[in-house]
Amino acid sequence: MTNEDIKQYISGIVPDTVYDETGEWLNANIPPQSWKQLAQALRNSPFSFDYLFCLTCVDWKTHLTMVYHLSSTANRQLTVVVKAKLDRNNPEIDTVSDIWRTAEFHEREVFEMFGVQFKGHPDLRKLILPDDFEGYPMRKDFEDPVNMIRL
Amino acid sequence: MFSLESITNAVQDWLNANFSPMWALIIQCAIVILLAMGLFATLGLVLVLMERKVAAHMQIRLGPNRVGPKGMFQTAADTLKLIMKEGLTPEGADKLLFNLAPFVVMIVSMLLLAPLAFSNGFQLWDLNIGVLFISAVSSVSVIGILMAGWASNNKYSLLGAMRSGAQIVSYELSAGLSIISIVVLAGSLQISDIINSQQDGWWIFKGHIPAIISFVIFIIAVTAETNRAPFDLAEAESELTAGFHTEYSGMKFALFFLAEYINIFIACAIGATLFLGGWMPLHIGHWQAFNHVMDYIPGVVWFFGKTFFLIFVIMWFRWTFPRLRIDQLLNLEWKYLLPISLFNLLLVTLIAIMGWHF
Amino acid sequence: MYSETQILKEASAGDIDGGELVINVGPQHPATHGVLHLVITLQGETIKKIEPHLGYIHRSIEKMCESLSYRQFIYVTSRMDYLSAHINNHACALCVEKGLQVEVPPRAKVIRVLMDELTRIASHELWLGAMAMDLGAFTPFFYAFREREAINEIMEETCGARLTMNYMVPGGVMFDLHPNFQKKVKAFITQFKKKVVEFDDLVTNNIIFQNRMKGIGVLSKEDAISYGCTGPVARASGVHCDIRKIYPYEIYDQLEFDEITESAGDSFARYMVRVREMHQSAKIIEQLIDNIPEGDYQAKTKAVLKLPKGEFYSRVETARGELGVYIVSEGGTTPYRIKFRSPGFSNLSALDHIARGGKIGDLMATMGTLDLVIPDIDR
Amino acid sequence: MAFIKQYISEVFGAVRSLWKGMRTTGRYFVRPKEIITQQYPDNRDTLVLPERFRGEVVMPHDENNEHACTGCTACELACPNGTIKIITKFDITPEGKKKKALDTFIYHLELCTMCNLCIEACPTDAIKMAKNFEHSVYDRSKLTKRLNKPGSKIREGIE
Repeated sequence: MTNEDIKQYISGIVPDTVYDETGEWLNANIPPQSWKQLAQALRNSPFSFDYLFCLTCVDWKTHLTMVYHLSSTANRQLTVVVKAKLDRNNPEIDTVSDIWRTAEFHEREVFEMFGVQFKGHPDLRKLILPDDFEGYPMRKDFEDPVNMIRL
Repeated sequence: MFSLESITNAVQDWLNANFSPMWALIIQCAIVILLAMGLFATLGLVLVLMERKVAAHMQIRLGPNRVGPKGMFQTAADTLKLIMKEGLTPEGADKLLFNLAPFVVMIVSMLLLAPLAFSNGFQLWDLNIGVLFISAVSSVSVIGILMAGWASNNKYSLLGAMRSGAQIVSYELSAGLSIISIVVLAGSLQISDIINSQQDGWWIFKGHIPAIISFVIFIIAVTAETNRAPFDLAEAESELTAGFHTEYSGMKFALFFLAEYINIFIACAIGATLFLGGWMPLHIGHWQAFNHVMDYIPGVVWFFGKTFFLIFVIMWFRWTFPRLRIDQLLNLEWKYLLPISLFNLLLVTLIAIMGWHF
Repeated sequence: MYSETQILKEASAGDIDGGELVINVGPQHPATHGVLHLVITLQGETIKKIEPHLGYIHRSIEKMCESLSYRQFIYVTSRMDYLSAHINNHACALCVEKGLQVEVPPRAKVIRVLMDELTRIASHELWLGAMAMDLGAFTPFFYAFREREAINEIMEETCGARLTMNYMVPGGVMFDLHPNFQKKVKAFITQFKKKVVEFDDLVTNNIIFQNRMKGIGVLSKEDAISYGCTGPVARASGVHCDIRKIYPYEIYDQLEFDEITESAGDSFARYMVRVREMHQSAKIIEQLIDNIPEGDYQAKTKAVLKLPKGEFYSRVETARGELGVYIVSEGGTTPYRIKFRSPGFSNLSALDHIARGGKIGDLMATMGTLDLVIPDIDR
Repeated sequence: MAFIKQYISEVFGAVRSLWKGMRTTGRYFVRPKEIITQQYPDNRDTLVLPERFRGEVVMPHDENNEHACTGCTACELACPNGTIKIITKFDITPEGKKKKALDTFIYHLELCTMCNLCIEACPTDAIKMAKNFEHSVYDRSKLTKRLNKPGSKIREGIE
């Protein structure tokens, strides 16, 4: 099963996917609305992407990008990176914590650090930061005049 | 045979000769109280230091070695620190019970001192139901622990106290049964009678294997009753932080601490009295010469030697074993210790009736 | 939404209505080994629910790294999982090397692997002692620390520091090995093999210990994958996830060692995986210690490193599991975004699932065998 | 009967495993030679630290009160924590040219993590790590140190 197969499979579900193969792995840029559908399909696909080993978000100043690294425990060489571009002012994406349980904590972390709203998350509260914390510290424009040390 | 009885008799005679009988009694009481307090204080200091040194050597450490030669005054310094500390009472606590609890625990362990025979004739109160008295009074200490845990208004304390309650109530049984097996053999509840019955050999040797089994069960049961590791569920440092005495500080904490060590001492002293002959020197049947040589060692040395050996064994347990879980603790009692000790009691009774013991 | 302050208020009010008791384990608690805060709902002694509250040691290392150069950011990662500091540095160095396309000299590769395995033994030794202490046995802690001390001394001699060594630089290692290194490591391995038997007598075969561990905190294979558990935690459930085997880095593909897996998935299986892993690490060290190739210990790199534009991901097997380093570069001297996929974070997320229904005592056994290092979770 | 047999063998197995544990601790109890405690403040004289031990950044001066620092600020740039601050001045060389030289080398020990990156970065080996590890002082300001001694100057021939 090569990257071409995966591409074909993903395109079958989300037709307007843009691929990027310059990096180590196949990157699939999808619209955020179709993420849940694709995630469900990838998990149950013949590739069986059952292992979400990295879930993070990147702030590109103009928009946010959710990055999901998926792999399969049956075939470890199979890896796909799914990226979803989010609106920076109102970032919203469907949760995948019901598909991969590990996403529950990782999504909570992304929620408090980047302010991404995960629709359908069972327990979307702050995990690391105190409850009354304002702002999203991992965003590039975050300024904390008290605690941040400028070198 | 060297005995402390002559000293006590001399004191009593002198007091009776010089004072009216009532005053003599009062002065005697005062002396006894002073001696008891002195013993408690020294025991506390010595046992804590011993525990720390034993632990250190088992853990390839040196232990306290800064205060005084070989760290001898370490515990004294610690006591001083504890006295200086503020005894806090938490806000939501039941003030009366919270402050009363350490004293209840302490008083119970003091009461247990009464029937102990330190040497030939050197005994506070040789009452004819000595063993029964010990069993009865020692179970009162759980009330102090429950009080402390409940009054602290702390959930850790409450959990610790509840555990302690379940634990002590269960282990009373097998401790009692193993004591009874010696009572059956000796045919008396009186401490002095039990000691005298071991004149030609200690019960642990005379009573064959059943006596050894009941000795082992007794040691396990008293370890549990004194809340020592591996049965220290009431404290359970890594689970309940400090269990029932989480909220105690300063001298109130020190009283709990002291009571723990006094309880160990008393439990081991009872074990030494019942199974190892108390102050009775090592006698073997009819070897008159050997027995005579042994008699030169004073009874008080024998008594403390045996007691401290048992204390060492209990410390050895503590620094070797992991802690049991609460349900395993109760399983151990109800599924193993109690059936075994009941069966054992049957054997001991058989031995006693048939006169098979030496 | 149920806020944290609300829970704290309820937890301290002593409200035991309905038979449920909410207690705070941590942030200062003897068994959490650091500042982990768990809010536990109890029914009697039985655990109904566990809710972790993190962040007491959160330093936002990811954000810090965004302002540090590629040489500088490596040292910060020692402060994540401080027990396998060297392996963390390794992951970062690998990622930077991947971006720079630098070939690491063979001697440096061997040194890195040797140090990794020594660190792994040291980390597992500490875990062994600390876990025994969670269960109430104090003495194994000191025996474990004695072995660990020997490793720390070896590290100190070669790397110059004991815990946060910062021995790794992009392209190799910072110094050459100390002349005494081989002799000391051999002495340590001999000593280690002799003394590790003591733990069998004192801990592994102890009946109380086995009863406390067996059948406690069972994590099934499916759950282990779903929760993203890695390292000994997942391997105890039968997941083949040793990065050294499935994505070999450095020279792990040329070495002979077994991937330890167990099938039970309970605390005892996790315990056994770690104990057996120590032996495998010792085996790797024995294979390498006499075969360290001569040559450079550091590849020539530029003074100022610049990664090309792109994304780089590298992963290593730390003592706790899979550590992933994800660097997004914009072509500058500092990373644009860096993400550490820490093993502890994912392992912790499974705690609620596996500890439910157990007693408080079981929680300590479960938490102990998850081998949580709080700075690794918080980052 | 099999039940009783199993029960008894369970009890004996348990007792044996416990005895093995007690034997281990007991063995250490009677062998004080195995004690590993180091009596730290007392053994200061015999304490040997490895030569690579990283305790504190120092600037070695030779007998003429000369150091090797050119004031190039490579260490300042390499430091991840802003531990080092270098103040430079302009010396007039005998040829009458202006030359950048070190004025003050400020080292904040309280910020230093002993990562060795400054030593690696230094082109003239002017600074090195010392083995001193007893850093406690009563006043935090004492941790900010000036590494070049007063009146010191750069050694001849170092560019």
